Amino acid sequence: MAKRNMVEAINAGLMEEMEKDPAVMIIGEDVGKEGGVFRVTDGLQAKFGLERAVDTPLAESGIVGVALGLAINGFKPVAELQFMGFLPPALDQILNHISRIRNRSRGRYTCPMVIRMPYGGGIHAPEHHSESMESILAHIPGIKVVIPSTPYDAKGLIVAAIRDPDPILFLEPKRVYRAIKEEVPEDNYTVPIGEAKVLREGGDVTVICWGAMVREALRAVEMAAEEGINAEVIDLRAVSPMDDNTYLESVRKTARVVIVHEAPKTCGLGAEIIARVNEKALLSLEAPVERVTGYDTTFPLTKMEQDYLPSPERILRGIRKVMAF
Amino acid sequence: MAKRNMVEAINAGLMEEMEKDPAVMIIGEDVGKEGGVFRVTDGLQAKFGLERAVDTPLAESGIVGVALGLAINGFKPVAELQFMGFLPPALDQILNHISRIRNRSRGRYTCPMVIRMPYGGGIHAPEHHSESMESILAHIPGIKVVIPSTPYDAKGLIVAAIRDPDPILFLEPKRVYRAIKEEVPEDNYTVPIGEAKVLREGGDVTVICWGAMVREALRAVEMAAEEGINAEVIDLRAVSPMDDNTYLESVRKTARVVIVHEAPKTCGLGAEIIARVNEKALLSLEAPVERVTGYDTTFPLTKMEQDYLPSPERILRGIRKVMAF
Amino acid sequence: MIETFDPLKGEMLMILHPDGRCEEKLKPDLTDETVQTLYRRMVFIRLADQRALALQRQGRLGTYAPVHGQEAAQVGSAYALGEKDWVFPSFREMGVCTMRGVPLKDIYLYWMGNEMGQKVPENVHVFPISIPVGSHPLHAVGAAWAAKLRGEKICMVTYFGDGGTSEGDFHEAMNFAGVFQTPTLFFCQNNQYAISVPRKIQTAAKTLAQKAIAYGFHGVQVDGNDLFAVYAATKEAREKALSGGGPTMIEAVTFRFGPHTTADDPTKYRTDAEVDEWKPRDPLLRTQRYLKKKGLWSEEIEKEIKEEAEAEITQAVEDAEGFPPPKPGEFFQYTFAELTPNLKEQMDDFLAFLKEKGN
Amino acid sequence: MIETFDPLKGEMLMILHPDGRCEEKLKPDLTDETVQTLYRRMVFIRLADQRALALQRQGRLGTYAPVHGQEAAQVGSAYALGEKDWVFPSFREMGVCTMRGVPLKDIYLYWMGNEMGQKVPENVHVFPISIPVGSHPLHAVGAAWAAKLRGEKICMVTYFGDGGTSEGDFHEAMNFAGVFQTPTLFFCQNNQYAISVPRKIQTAAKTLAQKAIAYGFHGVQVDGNDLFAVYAATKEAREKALSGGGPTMIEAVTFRFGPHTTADDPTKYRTDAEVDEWKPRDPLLRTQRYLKKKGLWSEEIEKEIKEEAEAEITQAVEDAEGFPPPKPGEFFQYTFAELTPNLKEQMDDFLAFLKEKGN
Ligand SMILES: Cc1ncc(C[n+]2csc(CCOP(=O)(O)OP(=O)(O)O)c2C)c(N)n1
Ligand SMILES: Cc1ncc(C[n+]2csc(CCOP(=O)(O)OP(=O)(O)O)c2C)c(N)n1
Ligand SMILES: [Mg+2]
Ligand SMILES: [Mg+2]
Repeated sequence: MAKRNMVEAINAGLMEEMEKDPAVMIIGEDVGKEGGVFRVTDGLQAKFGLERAVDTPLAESGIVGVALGLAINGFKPVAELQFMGFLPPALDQILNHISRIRNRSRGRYTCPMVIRMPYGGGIHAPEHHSESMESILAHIPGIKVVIPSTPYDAKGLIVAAIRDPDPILFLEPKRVYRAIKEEVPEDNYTVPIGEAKVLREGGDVTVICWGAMVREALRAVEMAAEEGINAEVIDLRAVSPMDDNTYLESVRKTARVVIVHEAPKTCGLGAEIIARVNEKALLSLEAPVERVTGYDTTFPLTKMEQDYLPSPERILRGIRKVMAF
Repeated sequence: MAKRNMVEAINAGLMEEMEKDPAVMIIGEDVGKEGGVFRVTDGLQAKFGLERAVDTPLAESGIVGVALGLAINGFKPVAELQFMGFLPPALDQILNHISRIRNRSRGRYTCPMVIRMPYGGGIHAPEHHSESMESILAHIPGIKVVIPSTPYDAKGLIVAAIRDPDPILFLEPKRVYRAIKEEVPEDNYTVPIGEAKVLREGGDVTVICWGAMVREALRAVEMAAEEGINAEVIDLRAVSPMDDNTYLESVRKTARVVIVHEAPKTCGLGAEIIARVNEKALLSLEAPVERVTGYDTTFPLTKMEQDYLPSPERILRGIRKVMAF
Repeated sequence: MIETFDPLKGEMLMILHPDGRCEEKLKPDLTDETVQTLYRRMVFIRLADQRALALQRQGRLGTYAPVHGQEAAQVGSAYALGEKDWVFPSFREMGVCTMRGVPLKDIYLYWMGNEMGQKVPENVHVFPISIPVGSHPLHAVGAAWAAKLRGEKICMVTYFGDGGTSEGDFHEAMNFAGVFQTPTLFFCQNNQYAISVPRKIQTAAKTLAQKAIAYGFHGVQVDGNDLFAVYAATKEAREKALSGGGPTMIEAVTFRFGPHTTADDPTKYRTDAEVDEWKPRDPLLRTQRYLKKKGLWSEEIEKEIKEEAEAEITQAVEDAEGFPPPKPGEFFQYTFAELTPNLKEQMDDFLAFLKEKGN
Repeated sequence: MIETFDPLKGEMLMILHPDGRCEEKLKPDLTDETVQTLYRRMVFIRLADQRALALQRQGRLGTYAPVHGQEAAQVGSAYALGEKDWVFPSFREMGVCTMRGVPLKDIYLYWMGNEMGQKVPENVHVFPISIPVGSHPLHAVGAAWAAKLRGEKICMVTYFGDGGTSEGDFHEAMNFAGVFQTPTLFFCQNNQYAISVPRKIQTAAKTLAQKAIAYGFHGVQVDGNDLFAVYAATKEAREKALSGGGPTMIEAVTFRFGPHTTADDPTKYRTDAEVDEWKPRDPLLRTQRYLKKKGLWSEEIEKEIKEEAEAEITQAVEDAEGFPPPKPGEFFQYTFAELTPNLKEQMDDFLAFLKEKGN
C-alpha cells in the first residue's frame, strides 16, 4: 500500500471512478491540461480524453449550472471551483437550483453531482484564497457538505460522493493537501457520508473539528495531555448531514466541549453544534461549550494570517477554559 | 400623527432622506415608474426624477455591484432586490466586495449603502418568493443586517441605515408590509441599529424573534398567558450586530428561552443565539433553549406553506416545552 | 435563412403578415391541416390562460403569469421540435409546456400551489419551471452537452424573456454553448417588458438577437407573432444543432397583452395606446386570416374550436382541483433520495405536532 | 478611429510595427520626449516585475502576478488618462498602478501580505486590486455613473483579462454601462491565457472586442504591444466618454511572457515555441526600435535608464520591508467604521491571548 498525500488520494479516487463509470466527468477552470492549480485532477485528461476532463471558461456559475444540466441528463459531473473564495458566484445555482431539482420536480429529475473546492487558510495566499464558508452551505437544504481531513478519508469520501444520488459539496482543506502522507489502499473503497470519526478517545473534554483544524486540534490535545487533560477528538467529516450521535455520545461522557473552526465565529457551524448539544445533552454539560474559531473579520493577508487562524495554542487555551470552569 | 403600514413607513423614510440628502438614490428592478412590486418606492421617481429613482436592467449582481461604485464615489445608493430569493446572484458582490472595501483599502474607500429586500413567507407566493436567509448574511463580516417588524421601526431603521457609514442589508418582512398600521411620526427620526426591543415583559420565559415572526410570537404568548405563562418577548430588530445584552439580561431573569425564525433550523440564527446564551448565561438556563423554526427543506408552495412556517400554535408548543422541562 | 437576416442591419424574419398574407418563398413546410391544428392549439392556450386568470380572481389558483399575445411564439417554436428534444421553460410557458405534453391539469395544479404539478410524465421532456430569471439556460446547455457527448441527435431549447438577457447567467450559458458547441436553442420571447421595465432599459443593444455575436454564433430576430416565421427559424436552428452546427439564439419579437402576472397592474407603466398598437399584430388574428383565405376558418369553426377547448380546460380544472392534497409532511420527502436523520427527526416532530393539534 | 476598425472584419489597430516602423497617418500626438519617458516607465515596470519575482523566490514576497509582456498595454492606456480619472485594476496591473501614482513600495507591501499596501494616497484614484476575476468592472460602472450624475468630466477605466470576459459580472457591467451610458472604459488585456486555459476555450467569439456589440457600444481590437495604438485608442475612447458618448471596450491583444503567478508553471500548458513566436512582438523592443530610429536610444541610454530604475526599485523594496508590521489586532479595525460590541469583545480576547502568550 502506497503512502499518499491528500491530492494524490483524491486524484486516485477520481481516476478509479472515471474508470468504472463512463458517466463521471470532470469540469472546471484549469482542470484539464493543467490538472488543476493544486494538481488534484492531474493526468485525468491525458488518460480519459478531452471530453471527460474539460477545461471550461472562467465562470463559476456557468460551471455548476452546466453541471446541473449534465447531471439531470445522465452524467455525473465532478465540478471544480478553484478556491472557495470563488464559490459565491455559483451560490445562486447551488442554492436556488442544484439543491432543489429533486424537490421541485418531485423526484422526476435528480442532480447527482459533486462540486469540489479547496478551502481554508494557512498557505499565505492572496485575498479570497483562504475562506471557509461551510456553515453557509450547511444552511442550504438539499445539498450535502463533506470535508475530509486525511488522505484516506479523502479518497473514500470522494468515491462515496460521486456515487451519492444527491448533490455534494466537497471541501478540501488545501493546507492539508500535501502536508500529510498516509497509507491509502489501492482498492476502491468508500467512507460513508455523514459519519464522524473519533480520532482519539478521552474522558475529560470533547474537541470537535473538521478539515485542516483536525491537525491543529490534535496538536493542542497533545499539549493538553501533558497537562493531564485527556481529550477526545472528533472529526466530523461531513458537516451536512452531521453525525450528531457520535459527538453527543462523547459530550455525555466528557461534559465539556471545544469546537474548532476557521470560519468566522458568528453563525459558523460551531453555533449549530452548540444548539444541538443544548437540545440533546444540556444537562450533561458542566461548562459552556467553547468555540475556538476565526474572527468576524475578513480573512487577513499573510502578515496577520496566523493571528486569525485557530492555532494549537488557542485551542489549548479553549480546552483549559472549559476544564477550569 | 398618521397611521401607516410598513410599506408607507419605509416609503416615507426614503422620501425624507432623499429630500435631505441629494446623494441618496434608489436603484433596482421596477423601482422607478412602477414604484416597486410592493410599492415601497412609490412616487419617488415622480418626485425626484429619473436620475434618483432608477429602473435598472434585470441583474441583481449588477445592481449591487454598481451600487458599490456609486457608494465609493459619493452617492448613498439604496438598492432594492425584488425578493430575497433573488439575493443569491448578488451574494458574490456583497460577500467578496461590498463588505470588504473598507478593510481592503484600509479605510481609504468606504461603502455606505443600503440593500433592501422583502423576505419571508406567508403570502402564498411561488417558489423563491418566501425565503429567509438572514443567518447567511449574519455570517458575513463587514455588513450589518437590519430587520424591522413594525412600521414605526421600519421608518426609523431605514433612515438610520441610510445614514450609516457602512453597508446595510435591510430585510423587510413582506407578510407584515400591509398587515399592521400604527402611528408613525411625520418627523424625521432614527431607530438605532443594533438595539433590540423588549416588546412585552414577563418573567417565565424569553421569546426571541424578529421580522414577521414577532406577530406570531406575540399571538403565541397571549395564548400562553391564558395558561398562566408570563413570557417576555424580544424583537432583535438587527441580526448583525446583535444586541446580546438585551436578550441575555432577559434570559438571566427567565431562565427559559424560545427562539423563533422562519429560516431553516440548521445553521439558522437561532443557533448563534443559543451559542451566545451558552457562552454567557449557561448557568442561568433551566431548560434547553427551544428553536421553533422553518424546517431543513425547500420552502413549500401554498398548499404546505402553513405547515412550514412557525405558527402561534407551534410557538406555544415550544413555550410549553421549555416550561415543562 | 437564419444567417441571411442580420440583426445588425435591423432585419427581422417575417413570413405571415398581420393581414394574413404570406411570403410564399419563405413559407415553411406546414400543410394547411397542420396550420389548422396549430391554430387550434393557440386558441386552446389563450382560453386556458383566461381560465387561469378567472380561477385566480376566484381565489382558486395563485399568482399566474399569462401567455396572452405570445401564443405564436410558443406554439410555433414548440411544434418545430422533435419528440425527444427537451424544453427548459421559464414561468410564462404554459403554451410551450402543453404543446410538449405537460397536461394542463399539472400546470394548474402547480399554480394552485402543489409541487406535484411539476412531476411531469416520464415520456415528457420538460424541465420544471425556473422562476429565477435568466438562470436556467445553463441547465439547457449542460443537458445539451450531455446529449452531444452521447451522440444523441436531439436539441435542447430554453425559453426566457427580454429581461432574462441581462442576467450574468444568460451570458455564461451563451458562452458555454458557443465554446462547447452544444445543440442548444436560446429562444427569447422579447415581449417588450420585464414587469414594468421596457425593453430599451434592459440593454442598449438595438436587438437582443445581436447578443449572439458576443458568443460566436448566430442570432436572428423573428416576428414572434408570426407562427410561420417562428416555426421556420426554430426548425432551421434545430436542424443546425442536430447536424453539429452548435447553438442559435432566436429573438421572437412579441408583446405581452396581459399583466406581468395576476399580481401586476400594467396601467402603472404603460398606456392603452401602446397596447392598442400591438393589437393588429395579434398572433391568433393573423393565423385566422391566413386560414380564412384558404377557406379553413369561419365563425362556426371558431365556435367549435372554442367549445372543444373549453371542455378540455374544464376537465383540467376539475382534475387539478380534484387532485388529492399533499400528504402531511410531504415536503420533507424530496430533499434527498433518503431522509437524513436530522430530517427524519424534524418530520417526526412535525407529525407529532399535527397529532397533538388533532389533525 | 475606433469605429473604423471593425472587429467583425478581423481589423486590429496597429500603429507601431514590430520592426519600429510607424503608421504616420495614425500616429498619436506623442512627442518623442514623451515616448522616451514612456519607454522609461516600461523598462521600470519590467525591472520592478523581475524584482518581485526575485523577492518571491527569496521568500520575501508572496504570490505575485507578473506584467511581463504587457507593459505597452498598461503604460499606453494609463498615460492616456486624465489626472482625475479613476482606475479599477485586477491583480496584474502593477504597471497601470505605478503609472497612476501608486508608490511601488505600496504594491510590494501588499504582495508581502500587508493590506496597508492598498491604502493608496488621497490624491491617487486607484481602487484596490480585485482578485475575483470579472467582478470589478461593475464598480467602475457605478463610480463612472456617479461622476456622470455630478457632471464631472472624468472617465473610469477598468482592467481585466481575456478570462474575465466569461464571468457573468462582466456581462452585467457592460450592459449597465451601455444602458446608463456611463463614461467607462473597459480595457481588456487579452494575454492569450487565463492561467492554463487558452483564449479559444474562453469564448467562441473570434474577437473579444466584438462582445461590445451585445451591449450597443463599440469595441475595438488593438495591438496591445503597440504603445501608440494602445494610447491612441484609449485617448479616443476617453474623449468619447467625456463628451457623453458612453462606454467603449478595448481589447489589447498581447501576451503574458511569464508565468500566471509565481505559483504557476506555464510549461504544463504551453510550448516554448509558442512563447518564442511572440518574442519579436515584445512591446519594449518595438518602442526601443522606434526610438533608435530617432536617435534617441542606445546601449548607454538603456544602461542609464536601467540603473535609475533599479535604484528606485531598490528604494521601494527597502521602504516596503522597512514598513512597520501591523499592530496586534489591526485586522479588527477596518470591518466597520466603529467596532461593534461583538468585534470589540473578540479583539479584546485576541489581545488577551497574545498577552498570555507573552507577546
Ligand atoms: C433573478 C430574478 N430576479 C427577479 C425576479 C422577479 N421577476 C419575475 S419576472 C421578472 C421580469 C421578467 O422579465 P422577462 O425576462 O422579460 O420575462 P417576461 O416576464 O416578460 O416573460 C422579474 C423581475 C426573478 N424572478 N428572478
Ligand atoms: C472569480 C474567480 N475565479 C477564479 C479565480 C482564480 N484565477 C485567478 S487569475 C485566473 C485567470 C485569469 O485570467 P485572465 O482574466 O485572462 O487574466 P490574466 O491572469 O491572464 O491577467 C483565475 C482562474 C479568480 N481569481 N476569480
Ligand atoms: Mg419580457
Ligand atoms: Mg489572460
